[in-house]
Amino acid sequence: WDEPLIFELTSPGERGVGVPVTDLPVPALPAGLARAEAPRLPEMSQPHVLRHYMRLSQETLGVDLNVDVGQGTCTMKYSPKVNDSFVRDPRIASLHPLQDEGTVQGVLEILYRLEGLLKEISGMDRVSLQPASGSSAIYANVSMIRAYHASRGEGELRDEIITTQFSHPTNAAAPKTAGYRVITLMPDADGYPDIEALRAAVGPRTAALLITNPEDTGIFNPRIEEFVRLVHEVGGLCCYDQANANGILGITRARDAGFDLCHFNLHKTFSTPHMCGGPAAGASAVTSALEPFLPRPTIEFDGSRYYVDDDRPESIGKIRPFYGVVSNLVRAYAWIMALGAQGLRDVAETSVLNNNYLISKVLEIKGVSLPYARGRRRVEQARYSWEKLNADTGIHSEQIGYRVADFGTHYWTSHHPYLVPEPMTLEPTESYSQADLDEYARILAEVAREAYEEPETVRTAPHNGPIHSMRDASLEDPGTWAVTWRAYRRKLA
Amino acid sequence: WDEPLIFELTSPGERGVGVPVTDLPVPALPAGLARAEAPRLPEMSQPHVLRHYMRLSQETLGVDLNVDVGQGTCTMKYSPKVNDSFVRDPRIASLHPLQDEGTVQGVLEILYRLEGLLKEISGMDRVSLQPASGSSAIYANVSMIRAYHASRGEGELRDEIITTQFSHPTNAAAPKTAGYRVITLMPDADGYPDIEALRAAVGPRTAALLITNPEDTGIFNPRIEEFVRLVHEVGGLCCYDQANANGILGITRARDAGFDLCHFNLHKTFSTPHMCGGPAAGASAVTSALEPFLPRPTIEFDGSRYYVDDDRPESIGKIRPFYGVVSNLVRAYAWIMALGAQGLRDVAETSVLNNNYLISKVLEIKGVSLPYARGRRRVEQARYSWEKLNADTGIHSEQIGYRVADFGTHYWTSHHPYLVPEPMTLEPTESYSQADLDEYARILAEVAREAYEEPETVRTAPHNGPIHSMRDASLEDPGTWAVTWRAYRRKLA
Amino acid sequence: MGHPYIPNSDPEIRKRMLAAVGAASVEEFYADIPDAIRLHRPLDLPAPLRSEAELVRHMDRLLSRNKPAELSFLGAGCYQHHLPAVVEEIANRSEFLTAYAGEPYEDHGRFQALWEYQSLMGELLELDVVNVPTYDGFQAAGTALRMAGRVTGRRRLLVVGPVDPDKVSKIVDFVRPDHDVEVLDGTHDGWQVADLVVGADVAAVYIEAPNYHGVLDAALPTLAERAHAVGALFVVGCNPISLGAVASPASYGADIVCGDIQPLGIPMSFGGGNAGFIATRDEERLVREFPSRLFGVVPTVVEGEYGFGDVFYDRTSFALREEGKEWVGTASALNGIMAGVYLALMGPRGMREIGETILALTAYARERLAAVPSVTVPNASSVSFADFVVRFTGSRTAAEINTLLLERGIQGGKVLSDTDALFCVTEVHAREDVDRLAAVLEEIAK
Amino acid sequence: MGHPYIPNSDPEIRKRMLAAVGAASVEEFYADIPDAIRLHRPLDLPAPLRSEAELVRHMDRLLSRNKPAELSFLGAGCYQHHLPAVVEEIANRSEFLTAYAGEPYEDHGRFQALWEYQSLMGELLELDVVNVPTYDGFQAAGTALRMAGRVTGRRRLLVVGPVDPDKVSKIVDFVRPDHDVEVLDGTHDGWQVADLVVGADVAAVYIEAPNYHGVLDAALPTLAERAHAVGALFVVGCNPISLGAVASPASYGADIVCGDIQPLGIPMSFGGGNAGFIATRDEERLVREFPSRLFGVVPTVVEGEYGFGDVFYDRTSFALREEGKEWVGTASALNGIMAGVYLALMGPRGMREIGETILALTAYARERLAAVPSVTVPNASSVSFADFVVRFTGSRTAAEINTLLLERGIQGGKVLSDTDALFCVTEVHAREDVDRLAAVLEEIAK
Repeated sequence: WDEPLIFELTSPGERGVGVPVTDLPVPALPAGLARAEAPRLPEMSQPHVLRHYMRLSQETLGVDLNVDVGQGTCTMKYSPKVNDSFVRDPRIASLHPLQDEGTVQGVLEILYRLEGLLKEISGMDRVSLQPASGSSAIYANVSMIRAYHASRGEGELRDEIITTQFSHPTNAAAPKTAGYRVITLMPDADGYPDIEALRAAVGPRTAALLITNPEDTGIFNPRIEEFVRLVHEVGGLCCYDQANANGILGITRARDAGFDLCHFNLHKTFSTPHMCGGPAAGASAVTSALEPFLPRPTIEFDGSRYYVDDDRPESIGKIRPFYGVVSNLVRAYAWIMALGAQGLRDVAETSVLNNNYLISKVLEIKGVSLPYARGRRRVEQARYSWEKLNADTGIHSEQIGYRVADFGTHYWTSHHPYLVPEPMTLEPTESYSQADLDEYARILAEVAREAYEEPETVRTAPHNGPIHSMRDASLEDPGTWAVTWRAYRRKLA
Repeated sequence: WDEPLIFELTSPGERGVGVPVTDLPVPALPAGLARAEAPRLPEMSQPHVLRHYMRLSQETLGVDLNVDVGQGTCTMKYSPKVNDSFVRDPRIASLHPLQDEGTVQGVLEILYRLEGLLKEISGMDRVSLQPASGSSAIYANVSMIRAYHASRGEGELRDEIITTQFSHPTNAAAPKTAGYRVITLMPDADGYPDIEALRAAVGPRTAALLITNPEDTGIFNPRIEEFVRLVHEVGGLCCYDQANANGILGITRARDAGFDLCHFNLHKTFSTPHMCGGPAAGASAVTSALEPFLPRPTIEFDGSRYYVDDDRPESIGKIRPFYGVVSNLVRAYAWIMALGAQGLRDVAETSVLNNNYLISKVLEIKGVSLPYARGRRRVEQARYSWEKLNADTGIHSEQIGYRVADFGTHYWTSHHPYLVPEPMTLEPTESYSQADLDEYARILAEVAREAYEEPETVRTAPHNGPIHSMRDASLEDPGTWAVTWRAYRRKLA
Repeated sequence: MGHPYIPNSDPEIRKRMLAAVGAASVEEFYADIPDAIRLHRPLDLPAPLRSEAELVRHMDRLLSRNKPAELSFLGAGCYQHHLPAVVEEIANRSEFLTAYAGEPYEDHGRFQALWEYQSLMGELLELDVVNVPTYDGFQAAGTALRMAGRVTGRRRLLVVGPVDPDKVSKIVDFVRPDHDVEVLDGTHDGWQVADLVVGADVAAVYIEAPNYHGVLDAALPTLAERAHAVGALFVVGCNPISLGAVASPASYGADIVCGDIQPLGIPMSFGGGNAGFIATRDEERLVREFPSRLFGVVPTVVEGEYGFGDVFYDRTSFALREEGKEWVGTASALNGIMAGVYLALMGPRGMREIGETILALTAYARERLAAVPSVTVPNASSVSFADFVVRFTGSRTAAEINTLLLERGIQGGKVLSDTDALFCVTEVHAREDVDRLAAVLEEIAK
Repeated sequence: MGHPYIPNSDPEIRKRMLAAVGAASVEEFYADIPDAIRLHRPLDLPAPLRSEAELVRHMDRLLSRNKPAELSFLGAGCYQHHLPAVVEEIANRSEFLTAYAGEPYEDHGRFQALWEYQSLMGELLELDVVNVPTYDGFQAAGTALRMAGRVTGRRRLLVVGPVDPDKVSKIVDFVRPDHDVEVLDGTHDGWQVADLVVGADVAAVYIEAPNYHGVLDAALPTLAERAHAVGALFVVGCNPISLGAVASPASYGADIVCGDIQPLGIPMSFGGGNAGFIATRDEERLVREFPSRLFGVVPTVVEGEYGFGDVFYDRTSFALREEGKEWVGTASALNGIMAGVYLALMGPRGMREIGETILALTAYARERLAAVPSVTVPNASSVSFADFVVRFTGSRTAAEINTLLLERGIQGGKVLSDTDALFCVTEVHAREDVDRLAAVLEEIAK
């Protein structure tokens, strides 16, 4: 499709949906508060609006359509369709969060039970399902850390949070937003978090360690217990970013390694769909020492009835309106119930098997390497480097990515932190078959061959996409960037 | 996508959905009745089945995606999405047809009310909603005609049914299937049904006239009253094929022209979606003289309760299990309720306006003509001819159709009866805007230009489709046709 | 202002377009319609529900008067099965829902999906030719028998019961011009299938496996032999969801197999979900008698690429009008695609498991109910699949029992007579559901 | 046999793949995980529901204990509106549902849909910069205020109430490191917005239109002037569904506008449907303080073709980690697409109509309830949109009234205190619904 912008489809006099109109009088608004001119929205009939978005959907590549292993760090897995059906059911979709408790016992029970499942999976004592995403859960965890230290009179003293360079960016950004000084540990030569750097960093000002494990390199930190011990020794808390938990479900738990807090991304590990970038859902899990500070409310059960406990004086308060992204919580609950303990372990084992299988295939390709921890296995993902191919051919990883898209799949080119040169991060998860992985490796091999033999083909990609190369610079210039049609008409039209 | 056949995607050991298994003993089956070998279905995980069909769906061009005016004779219109929501509601989808009447009052009321709406729209006295399609409704009408004459002792005598060449094929095929001799009236020089031929055909053996009006040429038979009178005079019945009713809703009715029976295609005129070729839904409407012969059961209302009347001794019996294609009946009901009398008239007037607008655009294109009834307006569709273009360039209408598909739309190349040379039938309906029609005409003009200036481009089309030209002959040869994978493996693999 | 469904219904737009075609008003387009047959008043219809919110409210009020059964034992031609969510997802894809009769090039996906349906059914049925679905199992039976009549040129049809009387009604109406139908039903007179004598004037013998009462008759293979011995075709109606565990009719001699695919993942929709299949061996004399579309696979000019098209198109009424076999038109394609997705999801193992689960649960239910006082279960020695007859020997009629069941939240089976009802269990029932039914019957079957 | 969700979970397949990578067992892959922290037992979880049918049955049992209200007057931050079916259809498209963070080339459709959302909101808000949705209106308010703080470099924030106390809680927690929040709420002490004095140390004044109690305060334009007079930013939270009839905050001086798009076609989902927007004028000092993604349109090398990408990417934490503004990550993109579809369907006329309908119905409801004995409606002289406070002056508390309403099939408003409750009407209510509420209150409000 060569689908125009929606504003170009306007046809005055058309409309997309009828609205109930009333013959009751419309009250007069105060001066300056009445809309002078109707908003300049497009005027389109219903089939035209539908067709426009249908075509845009076909120009979008979801997990359901491709071998989506290239969104490394993002755990793209199959979201069972049956779980969507629960969420679309009016008995979830049409519930108002303030309805009488007696009329929402089912959803309260689901939330309560999901907390129980995640308690067992993490080993923690309580779980808040309110965070809207992984980052939001990290922020909630930091807020709880702040409240914890404040409750012990150490709020002012402990103003530093330590994280590692390969931990997800929010582990640095959220504490900073919360007012902490952030200390980032660089990896050692093998790509493992540097324990000497940690020793140097900890002290009486340490509020907490925030760490991802395995990191996005796919490397599991084997000294994680020692990291936790060092921080605990100085009175700090340890907070586990479990965005990469997929490969270790049922294998090892946050509590077993001594953590005080952790979080899960339910839209990664627990299969809720990614929706073009949310809504997601996060879960913050804590030990009983942190429980008083959990976001309010909590869901409780008195033996016969589920109820909402909003009377939590030490709580950090609200993280999100009402109870979190309930639709995704329902999906995550159903997913875990369909798998059980053995199924979750199958998820973990299959995803690491798939990853190591894919590694063996990808490393056969000319020009690619797997930096760090040589000779060690990876857990559920791996960050590769096209450094040699770039040196040989001048082609960048980003260009390879554009060309891969011509073959009906893709990889993401955001590989923060930008430490590995010409990076490519692949995470096959449990959702892909051997044939899928073979196909993906075959595509990479073909593009690498092109890079060596016919580099122009790669350099000028994409060739099969809906559009051609963009002139990116205009997005960095206030004189030309255009975030809306209004701005576009003013600046560029 | 270059999507393989599903059998090529099998991976032994995978499965797509779990099934409840029981520990109850499985009884032993009689000799020869136990399945010896499991069916050789593919083994695929759930995400793989989903991905396969997702890709096939993207290789299919629905009304929602294109300007679908080229399915001439088929009245492609917008099927409102909201109507799908009623059908997917478990309060329709999960109803068993034999449930206690007290638990299905809502759906019985919808069926009863829909009959009422169609009675008013047709002017007839009763309507059966049981037929599965337009053709099925025509067959039901023929069955009722047979039963009517039999009830008057003329069953043996009246063994001829008259139809016109431009009536839909089922108007000839269904009576034949029902055992009638079929007399087909050819059009006169202007393309109108020939009244002299009718005069010659009618007689004591005439059971009925089955006639479409307007015919697929878009021409309304202005002498329709006289046709009806001539048949009635010899004791025959008149049965109106209203598959092309879209342009005359609220303008003229079957009863007003004197018909005894008529039928509607709810999937055409009343917007139920076409579903790759059904399920559709038909409605047979009759005058009170024919009422005793209606398919059983009927839905009745006693003033407080809707009920099913299956005690109809003169009924022709069942046409379809239970009550017809209820999901489509619900959609048709909702569609009519959203439009009302004025809305239906807007449908009719807009569709004829759109058609005559498109005619004016298409006739500007070199090589195309509109045979018959020159200088007369068309109702809601028009059958064009590429005869001149073919004479000038050697390109056939079918080839133009293939090339049109490269532009993201299409037209159908089945134009029975094959009287108009190099035919193309367009029916824009009320669902398309002026811009849509302009776009469609622009595509035709471009392809016509290619036919004249670069005929190879047209001759070798399609160029942008998922596949290239097929070698069709193998489908006519018992040695090579392959209706299933089993046959394919045996004959061609 | 226009209606949301009708882009060009705004008066200003219409004025502009009328000008473009040089017409003063839309009346010009209706010049061929005589005034005498014009409707000179607006249709007398309810006021439109112009906003979607009002339409939803109206429909919701109607739908709220429907109550899907919480626990139901109805079958009898329309079956409750679990509907896998992926089937729904595919069926709801806008592309499949709104496509119609596009050509193989632009609708490649539709052709492939339907050809794959034919192929998946072919594996299940162990037959090489399967049609694009016809309306329903009734039509499939009627057409299969007329096909048999055209192949043999004979007039007499034997229908071996029990067969749903509604289906018999359809068959009789449909074959009337060419055939006499004789229905043999041992339900009440003790006549056995094994007793059947097939005369040399018989075009076809039609029987079902399982039959209307759920029974898998042990005499099926014998009957096939008797039909074939006189040159008649053996036509078997079957429930395709049984075929992972039960032998395919082709394996014991069926020449034409037909039935309804509603059990394969299609919602009941108050009886709207039915769709029919017809299958045969790949013999030209059989293939040429199909009225339906048959899609075939074709190589393209590119090696390894598949295209699809109509096999032997000139058989159909599209090509030949009244000289076609019966007629062809819009039938039940999407149900075919749904059944294909269902079979792909189930795979060989799923089909075997579901067949065995239903066989086991039916046996359990029959045994459990037979143990209830004042209840007997006929055909005790036979094996049943899903459906089975329950006989109430106490003073209450089957209809009265159903009323009492309904008061207790259970929808009973289809009432066949004062004493008999046709109950049904499938994989959606748990053993506890059967126990609950038995417990309630113990209380009320008196 | 594998699990349906996990293609490679079949033991045979796993054996084959292990061989291919040269590993004896999956344990090898876990070599870096010390034994001491390994879980040496299976997780203690309920037995899995391995068949989809059993899972559906389990979930259905849970869901059956939820009862969406037949007639509800709840609002207070989560609104019932009619959800156009086309919005649902698009939201359920598998491509949009399962896409994530693809690049502009292969996810062109996603980028375009989100840029169009920004643009459609821009027209509604009369502002040139709108972000890809953040989590919810709470977060949007918190971020908008921190943006204002970064722009002005000042510490003090004035929050002019009434504002939802839960939202205040979120704001206070979120801005704590950089800002002191002062909440001014005239609900109980008679303080008026028009009385506000804005000091020169104020970073921003935050107010809502309509406010938590539904009131559209006549002093809003005045307040904008006062804030601007001291160099503070004027930050306005608004309900976007009001803006077809109510003036855009930008038109009376707002510098940053924020709020929640849940009313624009997104289901309530027990409070899960919220999603936030932030909008500003197109000034670099404002734009650079957005933490969110902002998509921009870009010409491609082909004339007339549009591409899309991130505007000023280097502001974000993706690029800068802790030096980014706050953080960016998965937020609420699909809700943005849904809101975009909603606005496209509604068009200028639909938005005006719905705004007017709600204004009219709110006025009617307030008038009608005020006429009920023992019921008063505060803020009588002001205009309200959707939400409004109802005060019960009889002996029954607001909570008791709600219980009695529920017994009569009506879900009352959110209880604010012993006497007050926050009721809400939208276009889903008919006048008769209000009359029914009034009639019941006449009976029970004593």
